[in-house]
Amino acid sequence: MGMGIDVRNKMAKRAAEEISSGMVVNLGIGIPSLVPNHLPNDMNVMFHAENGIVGMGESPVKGHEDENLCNAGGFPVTVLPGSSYCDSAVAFGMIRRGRVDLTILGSLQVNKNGDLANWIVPGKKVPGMGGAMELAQKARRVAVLMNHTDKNGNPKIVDSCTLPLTASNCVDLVVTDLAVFKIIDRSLILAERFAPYTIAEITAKTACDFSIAEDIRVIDY
Amino acid sequence: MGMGIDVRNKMAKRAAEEISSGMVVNLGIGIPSLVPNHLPNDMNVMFHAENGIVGMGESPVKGHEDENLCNAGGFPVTVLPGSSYCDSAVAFGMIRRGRVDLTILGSLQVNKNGDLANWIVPGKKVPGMGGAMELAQKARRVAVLMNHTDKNGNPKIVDSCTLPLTASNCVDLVVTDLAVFKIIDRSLILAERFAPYTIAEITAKTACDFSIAEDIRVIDY
Amino acid sequence: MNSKMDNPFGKIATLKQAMEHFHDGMTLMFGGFGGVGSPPCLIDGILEKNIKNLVLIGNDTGFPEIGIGKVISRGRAKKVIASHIGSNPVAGELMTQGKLEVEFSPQGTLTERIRAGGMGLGAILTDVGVDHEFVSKDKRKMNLNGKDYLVETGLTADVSIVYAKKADPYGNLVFDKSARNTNPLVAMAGNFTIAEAEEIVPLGSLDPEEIVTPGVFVDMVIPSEGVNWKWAWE
Amino acid sequence: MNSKMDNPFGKIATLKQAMEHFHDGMTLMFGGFGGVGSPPCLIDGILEKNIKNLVLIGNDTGFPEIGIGKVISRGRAKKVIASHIGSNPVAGELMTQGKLEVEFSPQGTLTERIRAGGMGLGAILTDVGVDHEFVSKDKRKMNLNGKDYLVETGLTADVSIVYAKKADPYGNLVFDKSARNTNPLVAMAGNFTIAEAEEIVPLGSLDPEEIVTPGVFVDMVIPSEGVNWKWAWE
Repeated sequence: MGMGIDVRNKMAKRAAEEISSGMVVNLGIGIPSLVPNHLPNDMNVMFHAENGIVGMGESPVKGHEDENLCNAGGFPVTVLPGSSYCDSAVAFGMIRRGRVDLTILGSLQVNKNGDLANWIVPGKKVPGMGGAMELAQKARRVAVLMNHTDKNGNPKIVDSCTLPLTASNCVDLVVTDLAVFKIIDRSLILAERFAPYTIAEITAKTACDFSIAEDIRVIDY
Repeated sequence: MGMGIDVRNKMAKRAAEEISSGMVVNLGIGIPSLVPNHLPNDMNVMFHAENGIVGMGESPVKGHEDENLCNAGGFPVTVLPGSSYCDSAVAFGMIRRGRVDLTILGSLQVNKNGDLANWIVPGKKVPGMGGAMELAQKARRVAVLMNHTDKNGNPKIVDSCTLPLTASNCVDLVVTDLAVFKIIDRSLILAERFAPYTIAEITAKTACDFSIAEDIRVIDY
Repeated sequence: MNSKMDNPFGKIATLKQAMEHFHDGMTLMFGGFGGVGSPPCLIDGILEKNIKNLVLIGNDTGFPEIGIGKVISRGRAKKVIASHIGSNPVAGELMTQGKLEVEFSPQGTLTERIRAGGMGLGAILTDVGVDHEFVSKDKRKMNLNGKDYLVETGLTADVSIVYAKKADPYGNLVFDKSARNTNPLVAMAGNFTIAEAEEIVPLGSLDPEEIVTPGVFVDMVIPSEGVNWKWAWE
Repeated sequence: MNSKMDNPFGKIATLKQAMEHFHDGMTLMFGGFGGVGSPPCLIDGILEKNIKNLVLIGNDTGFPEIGIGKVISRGRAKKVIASHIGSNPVAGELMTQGKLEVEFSPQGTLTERIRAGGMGLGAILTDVGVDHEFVSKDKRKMNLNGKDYLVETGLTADVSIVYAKKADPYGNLVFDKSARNTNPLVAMAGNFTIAEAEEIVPLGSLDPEEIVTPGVFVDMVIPSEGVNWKWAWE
């Protein structure tokens, strides 16, 4: 387990590698919210929230929350120098216009073409898509952070999503607890594996074909 | 000529009677710009400009103009307490949404149904409609301030406009140097006449039928 | 309301006066995002006056006891147009029981539909969800330059309610940080718009540059007593 | 540019660097209304670099020696999309001579088309001009609930140029009074947006509440030397 950071933070750390200075980034709830912890301090990244914030900083210290300063998930946040508030229509205009460089989302399933299924939780009634479709369809790059298998051990990377799609052909990168896949021209490529998982183990837990990068990287942090 | 105010100001004074407290009013260039001079000081009227101002006040003193504070016609203005700036899209949203209570415009021709022709000047190439169509079609009330006849003595209130229309069935009131007509349910009604002009004189200079209000008012200011 | 405040436009009013504009079966649009920026006193006014059969339009259904959720979880709405109801399980139950009709719109599309209504536009064309079975169902499509778009119609309401940080007597509004969210859009879309403001300030004390919602769109301003619910994160 | 100003996003640049983004035949959108709020240094840069065959999009064609009018009256544009050219007789002459194609759009429709492009929408539906022969010519109509609307398509541009009062290093902008006009809309519609600012201020010195154009939409900021033309009213 390398330096001993937990699995969720390993995944977040890998996702953080997708971020470079100057980017506008939208983070989903859950594991993606850990990503900022793994960025260098001198990196100038603008975190975007659909409700209408650009330039979010870290979570406020407990007791110093501002009820009128929350992210799209409803959790209190802070803002950094250079931040701005806007209405929600403009916040989504940024997404549709291609001004959001990267979104890092959780998902229920991803298929080998890059279809994303993350809006209907099995067994629950339709809770609504919120802003998931805009982000999936319109962010310049879509990275998915999710466990490789569900609670019952079923693969979440599949040949064809069985759950209702959020958007098709939108996912560029999938980071799981086992591996990192790239999806290029609708083809799934195993690009990296987390130590100590073997290609065989990853293959066994993935429900579709994929190609394997020649220079496959082994991540051991 | 009553109190001796000039004809343009008589027309403007009559148009000012259409304004009541709390209204949002858009004024065209020319004679309409004289209207505010004829309002009581205690009246709370918000003057709107299409470029993005609500709450304009009087013209600045010469030498105190601000090049970045101009009305839609490009002339320096001032603002009053309660004013706001917005982008031009929002300024037109106010018009389309029916939040502009009254517009007072100049015109080339008006016909008896309330069609307005004020965007193409005879003999000139199409200069473009600017914001005239939104104002004509969407302001809650449209009042026209124009001379009764053109420079050649031809009537400007006509049976059918010979000039290209700005919008049809939009004019509610026409104030000329001779008279005031109301257009109700697409019918032209002579409602008021400026002293000393007689109904016969007005009729002779009007190129369409109209009805005459029983209680026709004589304006002698 | 400060009793000394001038009221030259007659827009400053009491909650009781505001409630005269609410009636059963009306279409009501509300500002807020997960309850943040929703007007607490007006929401309580709806409950106290027992307004029913509402058609609600807004970003989401809040939480069961937060924001508009208080109205929904008491069964006062017959229909909701929103982007999600996930944070309000009662809304989900009512939907399942057939007691609440829900029309889902992608969040960015919904905000543009509200803005379109507020700006006097008939619809907007967007490609978000155009190939999505659920989103595109029963919607008209239009092809522009070889690309398909959904025709997403503008939304207006009998009454819009918003929550502002400050209002002046003309109804000019500024908002507080992310509590701005859908409020400026909702304010424009109401046929009659009521702003609940944390503070009502004299005319002229707001900088014309900082005003987010021009008072042109606001018909009534009432003073707020502040949020009276406990946030989910608390 | 203050040489001491930090430039953490690399957006602060010189006029010369900005001009690298201009080329013959490009589509250029400009902020301003009758020249008020148009960026003087960028406009002079276009003249100095002798950029030709421009497709220009903006509210109007200014005056012959004011705003974008300087570019048009020197014959540098092949086409203009605007709401009027009335204040620039040279534009009218060029149009009459067949040297300038002009596409007229009602002003409010034009601003919404620009905003739609900037917000990533395909079009808006409006009833303004729907029964008007000239405005509706060659445009598609759509009937919604028994009412006809024109389909007015969104507009974007290779480059947008705007004029701001203040910019910070991220490109967050505030404008000056009525010089705001179309600038916030134009800023969103550029594939590459350049803001000319009267003042460039350090990151964090603009209140996040007062920012009108978020820097997300702005790719480059250059310092302005101010308006160098004489206004028509002067």
